[in-house]
Amino acid sequence: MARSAVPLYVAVFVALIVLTGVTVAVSYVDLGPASVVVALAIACVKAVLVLLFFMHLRESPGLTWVVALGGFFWLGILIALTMSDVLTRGWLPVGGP
Amino acid sequence: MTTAAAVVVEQPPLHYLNESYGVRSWLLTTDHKRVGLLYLLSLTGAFFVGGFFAVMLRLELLTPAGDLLQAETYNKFFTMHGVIMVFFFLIPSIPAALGNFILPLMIGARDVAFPRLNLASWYIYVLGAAFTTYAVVSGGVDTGWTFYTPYSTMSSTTQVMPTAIGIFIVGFSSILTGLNFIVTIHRMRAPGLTWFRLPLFVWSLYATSLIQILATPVLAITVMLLGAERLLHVGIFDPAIGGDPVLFQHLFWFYSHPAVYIMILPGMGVISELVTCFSRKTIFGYSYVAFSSIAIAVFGFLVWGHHLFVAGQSVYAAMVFSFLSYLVAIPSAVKVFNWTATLHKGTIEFRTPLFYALGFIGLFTIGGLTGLFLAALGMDVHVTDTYFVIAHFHYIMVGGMVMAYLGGVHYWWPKISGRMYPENLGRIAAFIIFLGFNLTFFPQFILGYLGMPRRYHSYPEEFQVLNVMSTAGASILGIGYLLPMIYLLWSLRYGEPASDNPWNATGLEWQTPSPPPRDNFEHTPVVTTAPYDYPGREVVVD
Amino acid sequence: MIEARFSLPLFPEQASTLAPRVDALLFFLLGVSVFFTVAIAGCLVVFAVRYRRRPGNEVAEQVHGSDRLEIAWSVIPLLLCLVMYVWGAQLYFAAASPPPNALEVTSVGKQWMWKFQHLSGPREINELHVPVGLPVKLLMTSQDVIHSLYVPAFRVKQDVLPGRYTQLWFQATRPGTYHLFCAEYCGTLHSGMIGQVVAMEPAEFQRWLAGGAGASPAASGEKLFSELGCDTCHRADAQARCPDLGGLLGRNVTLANGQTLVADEGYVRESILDPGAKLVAGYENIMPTYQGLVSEEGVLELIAYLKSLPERHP
Amino acid sequence: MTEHAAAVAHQFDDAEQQRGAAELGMWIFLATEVMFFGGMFTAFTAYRWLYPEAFTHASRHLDALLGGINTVVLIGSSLTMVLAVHGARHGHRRMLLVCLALTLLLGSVFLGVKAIEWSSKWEHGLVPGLHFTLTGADAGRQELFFFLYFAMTGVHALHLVIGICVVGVIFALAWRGHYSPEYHNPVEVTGLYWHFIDIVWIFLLPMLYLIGRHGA
Repeated sequence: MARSAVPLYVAVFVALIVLTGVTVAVSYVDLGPASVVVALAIACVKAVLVLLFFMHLRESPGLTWVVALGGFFWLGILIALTMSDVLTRGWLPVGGP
Repeated sequence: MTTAAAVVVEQPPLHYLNESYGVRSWLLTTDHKRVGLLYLLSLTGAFFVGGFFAVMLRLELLTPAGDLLQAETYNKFFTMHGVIMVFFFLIPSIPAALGNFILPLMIGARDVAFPRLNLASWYIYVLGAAFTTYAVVSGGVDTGWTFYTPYSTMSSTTQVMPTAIGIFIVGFSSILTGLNFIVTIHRMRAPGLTWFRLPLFVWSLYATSLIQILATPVLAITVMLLGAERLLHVGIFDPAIGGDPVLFQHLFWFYSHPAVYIMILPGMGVISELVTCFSRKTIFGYSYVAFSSIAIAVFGFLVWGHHLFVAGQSVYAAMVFSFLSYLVAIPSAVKVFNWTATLHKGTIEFRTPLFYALGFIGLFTIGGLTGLFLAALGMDVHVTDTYFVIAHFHYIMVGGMVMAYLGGVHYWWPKISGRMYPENLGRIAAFIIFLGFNLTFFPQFILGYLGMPRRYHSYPEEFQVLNVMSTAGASILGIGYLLPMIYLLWSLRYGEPASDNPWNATGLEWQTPSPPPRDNFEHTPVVTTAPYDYPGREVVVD
Repeated sequence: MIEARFSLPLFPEQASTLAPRVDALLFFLLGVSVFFTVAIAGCLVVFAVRYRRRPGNEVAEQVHGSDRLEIAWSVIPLLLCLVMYVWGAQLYFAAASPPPNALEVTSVGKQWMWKFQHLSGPREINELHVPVGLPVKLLMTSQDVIHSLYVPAFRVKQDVLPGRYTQLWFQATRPGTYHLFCAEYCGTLHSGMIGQVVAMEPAEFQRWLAGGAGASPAASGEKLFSELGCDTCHRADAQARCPDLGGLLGRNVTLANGQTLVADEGYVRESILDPGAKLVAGYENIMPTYQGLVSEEGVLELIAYLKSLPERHP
Repeated sequence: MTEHAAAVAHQFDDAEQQRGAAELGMWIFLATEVMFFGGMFTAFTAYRWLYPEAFTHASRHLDALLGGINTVVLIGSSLTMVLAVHGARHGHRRMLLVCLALTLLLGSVFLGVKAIEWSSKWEHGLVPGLHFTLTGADAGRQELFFFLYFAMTGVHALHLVIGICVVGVIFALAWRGHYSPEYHNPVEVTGLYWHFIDIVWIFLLPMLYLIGRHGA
C-alpha cells in the first residue's frame, strides 16, 4: 500500500514530460487560431494532473475541491468580465459611420 | 445553549486582561482577544486621523473659493482621508477588531485556528500603516484613493510609492485575517454547533473573509504593477505604448467594489445580533439572512464595471454590469426586510446598541436605494463622479458600517472590558451621530444631482448653501464621535462592573465570564439548540 | 452678487433633449425610494413604539420566518429593478449613439483646460458655443491624464482618455450659458478645469461661427498632410504604394490578417501613430510611425481632412 | 488542556483537527495566489487579444529551448517534492531528506537558467524602462509584452525563492528529526505550495514562449 504510490508519481511525471514535449512540438505547427486553444488545453491537462496526483486532490475531502476549483472559478470571473469590455469595445465604432 | 456549569471561585478571577501584564505580554500575545484589542486601538487611531482630514475638507468647502487650503493640499487631504479610512479603518474595522474578539467565543473555540498568524496580521497592518504614515508626513499623496493611471504613474509628483507600498502590505493583513477566519469557522466549531446553529455574525464574517481572500490579491498585484510603472516610467497601463488605463480601473474595482462588501457585510452581521437581542426574538428568516450574506459576497464580484459607465468601457459590457448590479441589490433588500420583520411582536428594549441598529437600518436603506440610481446606466452618466456618489457611499460606509461598528462596540463592551458604559450618554451620542450624519450627507445628494463634481477644491457659488449645511452637520457628527471615545475610556475605570450576560442574550460569548479567561471557556461548550433561542410562544407562519 | 450667494437651487436646469428623459427616470427612482424608505422607517418606528418592553409585553412571539413573505419581498423588488435597468439602459444607449447629422466638434483635454475646435474653423478654450436644436457631437481625447467632460444641464458626461477617442453628444434645447466641468480627478487644478457651454439660437450661432477666425481643421489637416509627406504615398493614382484615403471614414476595411473592421477615428489615429498594428490587406508595412511627430490636435486635423476628401472610384 | 499531545497547539482538540486546519489554510492561501497571478493573466489576455501580431513578434525573442528545459526541471522538482512528502508520510527519513535536497537543487537550477535568460534579455535590450532598444512600428506593444514577461516570470521566480527558503527550513527540521508519520504537516503544506509554483509555470510556458513559434 505504502509503496504503491511511487510508481504512480513517476507515471504522472512521465506524462507531464511527454505533454511538455507535445506542447512545444505543436507550437511549431501552424494551426491558426486553434493553436492557442490546443496550447491552453494541454496546459490545463498538465495542471489537473499535478492537482490530482502531486497535490493529492484525488484523496482530499470535498471542501478542498471547492477551494481549489473556487480559485480558478474566481479567476474566470475576473478574466471573463474584463474581456466582456475589451472584446466588445469596437462593436460601436467611436465617431460612428 | 448550555455549557457545563462548573463554578470555580477564584479570588480575584483570572481573565485575559490580568493574566499577564506589561508591554511584552501584549506585543507578543497570540490571544485572539488581545489581538482584537490591538486592532481596536490602532483602528481608533486611524479613524481619528482620517477624521481630521475630513474636518479640514469640510472646512475648506464652507466657501466656494478655495481659500483655506491650497488646491494641492486639499487634493492630498481627500486622498489621505480616503486611503486611511478605507484601508486602515473600514476594511479591518469589524472583522479584525470585533470579529477577532468575538468569533472564537461565538463558536466555542479556545482561539482562532492560527493564533500566531493572527498576531502577524496585526504587525503587517502596522507595517503598512507605517509606510502610509511616512507618505503622509513626508509630503502626502494626491492621486485620490483610486490611484487612476496615468495620473498616478506619470503625472503626480507626490508620495505615490510609499502609499502604494503601504496598501500592498496592508492587503496581506486583510488576506491573512480572512484565511484565518475561514479555517476557524470550518474547523474550530464547538461540538453540536452546526452551520445552521451559527450566529449570523459568524455567517457574515465568513462571507467577508471569502471576499478578503479572493479580491485582495488582485489589488496587491495591481498596486505592484502600478508601482513598477511609476518606477520605470513605462508599464502596462501606459497609453504611450498601447497600454489601457481602463484596464487598471477594471483590476482596481475588481477589488474595490467587493471591498465595499468587506466593509458592510460584517456590519450587517452585527445588526442581526443587535436586533434579535434587544427585541428578545429569534431572527425572522434565519436561512435567508444567512444565505443573503453569501449571495452578496458572490454577486459582489460580478458588478465592478458599474464604476466604469463613463470611463470608456464598452456599451455592451456596461449593460451587463448594470444588470448584474441590480441582482446584488436583492439580497441586501431581503436583509432589511427580515430585520424589520424581526422587530414585529418583539419586546423591544431601548438600549444604545439598538439605537445604532435602528439608525443603521434606516440609513442603509437610503444608501442602498440610492445605489439603484447609480446602477441605472442613463442616470449614472449624470451623477457619477459627483457628490451624489459621495453621499451614497457615505450612507453605506458611515451611516451603515460605522453605525454598526459603534453598535457592536457598545454591545460587546461589557464582554471586552468587564464594565458597563453609561447608558444615557450612549443614547445621546447615538442620537447626535444620527442627526449629524444626515445633516452632513443628505444635502450632498442634492449637490450631486445639481452637478457638483467630487474632488473639487473650489466650486460655483450657487452650491454654497448646501455645502454650509453639510459642514455644519459634520461638526455635529464630529462631536458625536468624540463622545463614545471619551465615555468608553471613562467606563474602563469608573463603569459599573458587568455581569457575564448583561443583555440576557443567547450566544456562547455570553456564557463565559466578562472578561473571558485566556482560553475563553472553562470547558468546551456543547451546543444543542438553534441560535437566538429566546423565550416566547412559537408561532408558525407559512 | 448677494442674490447669487444665497440662492439655493435644488434642481438643475434642463437644457438638452436628454435632460427631461433622465429626470423622468429620476422621479421614478425617487418614487420607489421614498416609498420603501417611508415604509421601512415607518415600520421601524411603529414596531419600536408598539412592541416596546413594558409590563404586559415582556415576552416576544417567536416567529421563525415565512417563505411566502421572503419570496414576495425578493421578487417584487427584483421586478422593480428590472424596470430601472431597462429604462436606464435605453437612455444610455441613446446617449451613446449620436445621430448621423450631428455637428462635429473635436476636443482635446489637458491639465487643466479644455480645447475645442469647430469643423468650420473656430477654436475655443474652456468655452464651447453650440446651436440650440441641432445635435452636436464631441470627439474627444486627452493629451495627458484622464479627464471627464461634464455638462450637468445636459445630463451628459464622458471620460476623456489619453491614447483613445471617446465621444459624447447632446442637443441643446434652451439658449443660455451652462457649466462645463471636468469630472474625473486630474491633478492640482482639477477644480479649475471648468468652463461654459454657450447654447445659442442657430442663426446667432452662424453669426458667431462667421466671426471666428482661423482655418478649418480640414484645411489645417490638408497642410499637415503634405508637410508630413503623407501625400507622397497616399495618392489616388495607380502607382500609389499606400491605400487611397478618400472616403475612408466609415468604410469597411479588410486587414492583412483577414479581419475586417469599420474605419473609425480611433482606427485612423492608431494607423498614424502605429501603422503596423492594423495593416490593410494588399499593402506592405512600409509606413513609419508618426508618434511624437504630430500632436493630438494635428491627428484630429488630419482626420478632419480625410473626412473632407471625396470617395474616388478608379 | 494538559491531555494535548506535545505537537498539538493549544487551540486544537487533536492532531487530526490541526492537520485539517493546516491543509485547508494552505489551499485557501493557494486560491489567493491564483488571484494574485490572475491579475497579470487578465492583463496578458487583454493585450494578447488587442495586439496579437506584436505579441507574436515579441515572443520570438524568447528562447523556447531554455523555457522547455526549465519546464522539465520544475516538473522534476515537483516529482522529488511529492516523493519527499511520501517519505514523510511513511517515515522514510532518508527518502525525505534526499528528495528535499533534490528539490532544492532543481529549484536552484531553474533559477539559474532563468538568470541566464534574463541577462540575455538585458544584452539584447529587451528590458522595458531600463534598457529597451527595440525600434520599429510595434516596438511599444512589444515593450508591453516584455513588461508582462518580466512581471510574470519575476513574481514566479520570487515565489520560487520563497519556496526554496521554506524547503531549506523544512530540510533542516527534517534533519533534526522533527517529522514523523503522525506529524509532518509542514512537509505536506510546503509540498502544496511547491506544486502550485509548478502549475503557474505550466501556464507561463505556452503563454509567453510558445505563441506564434511557427513561421519564426
